[in-house]
Amino acid sequence: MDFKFTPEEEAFRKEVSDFLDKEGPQEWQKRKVSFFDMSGQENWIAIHRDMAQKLGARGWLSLHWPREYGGQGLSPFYRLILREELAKHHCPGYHSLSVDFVAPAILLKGSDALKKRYLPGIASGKVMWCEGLSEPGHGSDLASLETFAGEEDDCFVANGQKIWTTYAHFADWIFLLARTDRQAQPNYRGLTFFLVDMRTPGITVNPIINMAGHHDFNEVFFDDVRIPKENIVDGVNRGWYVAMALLDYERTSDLGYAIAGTLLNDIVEYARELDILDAENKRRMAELVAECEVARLTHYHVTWMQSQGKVLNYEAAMCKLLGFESIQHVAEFGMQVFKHYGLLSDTSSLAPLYGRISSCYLRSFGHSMEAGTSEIDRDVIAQRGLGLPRLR
Amino acid sequence: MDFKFTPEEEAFRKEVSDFLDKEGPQEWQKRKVSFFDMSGQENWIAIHRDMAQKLGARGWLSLHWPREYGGQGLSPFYRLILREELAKHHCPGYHSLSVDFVAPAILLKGSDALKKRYLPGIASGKVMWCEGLSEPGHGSDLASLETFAGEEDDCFVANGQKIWTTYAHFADWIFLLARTDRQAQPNYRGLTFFLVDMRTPGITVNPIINMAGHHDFNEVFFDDVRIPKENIVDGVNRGWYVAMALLDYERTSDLGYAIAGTLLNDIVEYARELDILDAENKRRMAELVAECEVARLTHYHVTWMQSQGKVLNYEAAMCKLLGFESIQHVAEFGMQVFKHYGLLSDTSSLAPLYGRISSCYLRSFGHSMEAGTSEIDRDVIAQRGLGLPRLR
Amino acid sequence: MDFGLNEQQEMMQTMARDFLAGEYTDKVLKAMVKDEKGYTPELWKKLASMNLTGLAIPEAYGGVGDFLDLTVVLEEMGRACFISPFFATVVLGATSIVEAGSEAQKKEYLPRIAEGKIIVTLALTEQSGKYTADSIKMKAARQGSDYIINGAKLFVPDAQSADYLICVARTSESKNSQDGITLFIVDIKTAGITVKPLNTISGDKQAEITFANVKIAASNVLGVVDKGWPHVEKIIQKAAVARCAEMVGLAQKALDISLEYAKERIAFGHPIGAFQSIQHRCADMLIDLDSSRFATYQAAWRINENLPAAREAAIAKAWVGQACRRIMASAHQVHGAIGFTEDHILHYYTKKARANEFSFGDVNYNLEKLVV
Amino acid sequence: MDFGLNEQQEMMQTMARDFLAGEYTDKVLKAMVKDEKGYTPELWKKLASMNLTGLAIPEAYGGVGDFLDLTVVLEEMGRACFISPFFATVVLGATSIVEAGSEAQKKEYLPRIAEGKIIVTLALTEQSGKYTADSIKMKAARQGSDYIINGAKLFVPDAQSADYLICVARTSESKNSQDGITLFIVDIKTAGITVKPLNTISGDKQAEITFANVKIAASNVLGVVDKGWPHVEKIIQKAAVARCAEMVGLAQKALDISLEYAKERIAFGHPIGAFQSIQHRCADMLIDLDSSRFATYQAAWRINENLPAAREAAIAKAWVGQACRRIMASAHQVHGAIGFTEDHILHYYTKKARANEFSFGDVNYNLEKLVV
Repeated sequence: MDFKFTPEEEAFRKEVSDFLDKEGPQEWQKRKVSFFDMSGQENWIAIHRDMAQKLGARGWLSLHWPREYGGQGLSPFYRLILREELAKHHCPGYHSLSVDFVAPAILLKGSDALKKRYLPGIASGKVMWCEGLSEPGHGSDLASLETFAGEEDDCFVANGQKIWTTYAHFADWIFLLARTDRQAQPNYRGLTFFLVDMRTPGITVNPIINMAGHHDFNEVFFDDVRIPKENIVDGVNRGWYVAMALLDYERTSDLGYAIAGTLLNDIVEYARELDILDAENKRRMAELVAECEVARLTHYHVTWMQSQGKVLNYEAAMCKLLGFESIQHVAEFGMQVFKHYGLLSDTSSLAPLYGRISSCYLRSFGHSMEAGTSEIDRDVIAQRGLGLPRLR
Repeated sequence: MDFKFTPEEEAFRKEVSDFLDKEGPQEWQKRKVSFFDMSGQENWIAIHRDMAQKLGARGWLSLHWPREYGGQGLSPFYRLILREELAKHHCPGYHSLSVDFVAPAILLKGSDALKKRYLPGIASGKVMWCEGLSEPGHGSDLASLETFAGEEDDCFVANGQKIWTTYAHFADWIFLLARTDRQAQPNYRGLTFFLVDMRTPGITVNPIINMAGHHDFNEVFFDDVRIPKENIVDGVNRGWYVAMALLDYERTSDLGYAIAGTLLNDIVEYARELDILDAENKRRMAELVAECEVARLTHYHVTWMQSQGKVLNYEAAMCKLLGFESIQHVAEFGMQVFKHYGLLSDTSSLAPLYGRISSCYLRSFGHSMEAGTSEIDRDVIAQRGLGLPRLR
Repeated sequence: MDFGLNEQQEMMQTMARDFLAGEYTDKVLKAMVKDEKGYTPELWKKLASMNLTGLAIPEAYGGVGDFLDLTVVLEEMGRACFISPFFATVVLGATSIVEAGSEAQKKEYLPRIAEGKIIVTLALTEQSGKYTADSIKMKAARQGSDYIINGAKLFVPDAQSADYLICVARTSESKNSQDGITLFIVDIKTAGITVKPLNTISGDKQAEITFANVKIAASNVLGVVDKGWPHVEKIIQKAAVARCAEMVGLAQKALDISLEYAKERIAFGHPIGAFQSIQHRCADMLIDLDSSRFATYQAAWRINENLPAAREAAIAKAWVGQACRRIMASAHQVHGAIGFTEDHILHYYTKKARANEFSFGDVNYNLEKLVV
Repeated sequence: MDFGLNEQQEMMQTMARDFLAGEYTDKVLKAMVKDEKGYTPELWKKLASMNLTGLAIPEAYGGVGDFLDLTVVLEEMGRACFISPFFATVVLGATSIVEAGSEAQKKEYLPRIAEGKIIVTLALTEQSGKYTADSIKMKAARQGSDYIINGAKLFVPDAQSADYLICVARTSESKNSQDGITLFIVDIKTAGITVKPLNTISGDKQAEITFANVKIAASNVLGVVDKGWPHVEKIIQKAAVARCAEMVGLAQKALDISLEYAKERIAFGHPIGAFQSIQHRCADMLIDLDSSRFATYQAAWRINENLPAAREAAIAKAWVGQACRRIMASAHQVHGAIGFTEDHILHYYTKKARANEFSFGDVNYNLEKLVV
């Protein structure tokens, strides 16, 4: 048992922290921008891309990749430390869709050619990906998706529609899950993953604005989009196995507790300045301190398992639930502390913390849907983790 | 809209209150005995029987029965007022199994002969009933029960076992649901309700002690128990319809909010005397005041529906959930207020309120199982109340 | 005991419901949220033509119906997520004048409110955003037959469209902060008044109002000088219960659309409403909704009967606030991602419910009242 | 970062688990709950023979292992709902002596604890039942080379079977209630001491102890006179985390038997564990359990490393208290009526968990520590 970081890890943390103090967007630090809320900032895409390249240049986007593919072969705790510091410094640049979803997919299941071709772009922070999974009417029940890619000569030709495609409006590539066999039973055996250049003719992106008024999501339409066969990951009709292998990466990618903890600190600091914390606020604050702490430990536990090469079972789902719920609870706390002021939109000069209270609160409604709904997470914990039987 | 009682109802409340001040068990008022916890008191059965007869003698156990069967034809609010006052006065005697389950069953579905024979005993408080429904392995899924009553000459002969039979150890009669047709499809079409004298040869009663150390429940074994055919309610294989018609009576029989409210008052009064309520306790107290109030209003609403002859749908299940949960929350509050003292058992002289804190707390674990589990209640609200489809 | 609506209430309910269903479509709602003033004069005229702007104003001053009629109408307005100066004018403005005004003032203003000719609001909260007497810092100093008012009001509803403000100011200092408070009725065009709109997430129109040496004739005092606080308390109480009525309507709609979605959206071969986790969520929503409605009706009934209602109003506002928060969270969970988009109407309800939760006393404020 | 157990910890865990599974059957548990002293000398001897009574006592005094070894053993004791004076003796008694005792006192008492020859407990709480310095009212007055102790202690664990008490008393009055507190080690057979057992719902043995002019030699002071409170704080901290470890074990068992039941109990043609409401309940139990274990281990590790642990211990005790309460409620809900009976073992776990929640600081007490 050991609950401290190694001296090397601590040194890395200090290096990151010093770097971000200097190189992170100063305005964002002042405005205390939160990771899930960054799309509300002016020019955020440029700032995000710029920061990604700075991180990439230092090798921080490939810390735990094998050395042969440009990584540093470090334990996953380095990635965690990096993201903790990014959260603490209100800093963008960690494009988790590329780094924690597409990269592991290619590393785990891609051919050598794909690795050589696509990993460097991700590691450098220059190429940004989005993931094309959910479709209208096919969210939790992903295996029933309908976008179809039919074989034609040296290509597959994709037709259909994706939805909730985060950051598709500026992504360079899309990691596309499409049906390649309509007859397959069960239906998940007919799915394939494709790497698709977003500039390919036939792709159209429509924005979806969220309830915080920000643009994260998109609809992506595929109209006779031709995808070269070499861009298939892990073979035709193997898509579901890739997706399942990666789901846990996605669930543990974002450090909910770190985002929540930073927001909690910001709320408390400002509320103390204004001297508006009442007894009930203080008690709730203490509960949230405890909640963020156990969410942190749960994340450390998963990271430790990953560092030991242990196979995750239910742990990623639990980690995600605790982390994302802690953001929701802290955001709700912010509303309770600032009340009328918290209801002012981020365009109002009187809004506390430059509008972070209302926008983090509104954004937090999404946290029990993204990367799988909380219902699905609990199903997974019960069925996979505890061995309870399926009803169906 | 009208949220007050009529002058006649208020007069009745005063009459009841004055009567209970005088005739209620003084020792119980001092010890602040709670309805669900009365079986922890010495000689409680005798006191309960005695009080039942006092209530019966005043016609208070048949307030809203039709006049032709000895009732007073009053609105169901009279019954509610009676039970509110009984709760407030820590007073037993309202044997709800007889009054709110068996009596309505006979009134609604029984033959004229049965009404004449069995209702007077209930109205007088002299004859006490228990209900034989649940069986081992057949609780929520009651329709699958196995106790079998086979036809033989002028009798049905019952064999099998009931469980969780509240008060069977002193009940005079049992209202027994048994299978009379093993082939019926669906299975609930093969059930019949019988009125059975507990002195009939072949009936054995074994106590089940609950986690509060009290004796409410029993197992009841039937070994060739002969039941005259005239003791069938509403015909052979009609038992399920009787049960369904009565379930809502059972769900609205006990006034959870009144028991919770009385306990809350007792806790707060004593804690104030000791000056041990901290800020957190006070806030929780306020929340519980609000919770008991809305539970009360929900019960009033159901009672109003009954008074108007409206058919209940989901309302009884909701009413029960809110009422019983309010008891659980108040009992938990008692533990939080008295802490170490609350952990002393009711045999300890240092136990607050003569041990009511610990025993009400322990007893409260049963409240989400009795008269149907909370899960079933929520299923009913969702499916019957909101029209959501069944999965199966 | 009677939980039913009478004929008049049913009529008002139906009228308001039909009117809003016809006139206040989702498209109009979306436009009004973005609109600077949040209403159109045409709509206001229609409201007046149906006598809705006269609700709970005594008949002698051109009004119709009582506080219960107003309650059922507000519930319908909640169901439609109706953004307008109705609450400010009819609940806050008219109530203030009915509560505190002289016969002359009532005659002057109430008929015009009822006829839909003026929009009135209450300028109560200041920098603290609280509903306590000690948070009233705005000063009104006597000068001859006038008062000179200085200070600022914050979160004033619908000041953008108001013709008159009921302004709560301090006319004398005293140990007891409840003493020395006076109500004024102020023409918003009076020199020295500046209205600066605030942007809210809910699309509720609110403003910051600054008073710089604003001269108001003493004849514009509502009620007795220095003795205004009891009136304000009464107004807060009615406004809180009125907010509850709106919240019940908001929650009703959130449940309705959640059920609709749960019945039609398919996952794993079944409507999601067949899954027990969704079913139990919906059951809890209904429990919260029904109990909220009962608590609101009880408080509204007591106010209508002129019975003491402090406890019942506090219970209603505390309970409905928490219950509505749970209902909205569940509605989002049932809707999944679609309910998270700006296009879907759900978030308007969530935001309005949240604004109502804080309006005229939040959960803590009301729970504290219940600690006796 | 390492969440795994080392070999020694795994060995202690297995040994404790196997021993308790063999010796501490449900039948023994039920007997011990009713037993006056809550243990048998035979069992105690076996514990000692496995060196368990020497856990976390320095080797120099005959002990073995460290606080983390003790933590994993306590977790196993929780899993078995082990009623015994182990916690009193090894966690409270030995810790007090290790913390505050002189070399001579350590040599005198610790080896005897490790060998299982004496039972020791801590007489700390008084009438208020609180763990604050100002709640220590018991007086110890100097008289020559002795102290005369008067007063009463309440909720003293296992005083029924104890040979020695570590008694926390006030030796001088001072403005700061943390000054003037002194620890004594007291032979329970000393004249003037009366032990009156208390009946608890959990079967935990507790007693009220009254001291009437009890004469104790000054050589029985543990540590420095008047300066005992920092030691007490340290003991409370360790005891709180030790209680957490027990609770994790209690909760683990509650989940285990709930799952077993959910998989085997059939309703409507399916194991009830196939229903989503039961599944989500069980998932939440596992979340609460894992997170409780991590929080406990972290605090125990910091204590073991002699790092400041006040924050982590408070987080553990506050979180585990609430999480365990939720787990037990869910376990009952999964079990339905059967778990409500005295025959079933579940309620012993529920009651013990509840006792632990209040023991050495309840949820509120610990949350208050986190308000900085």
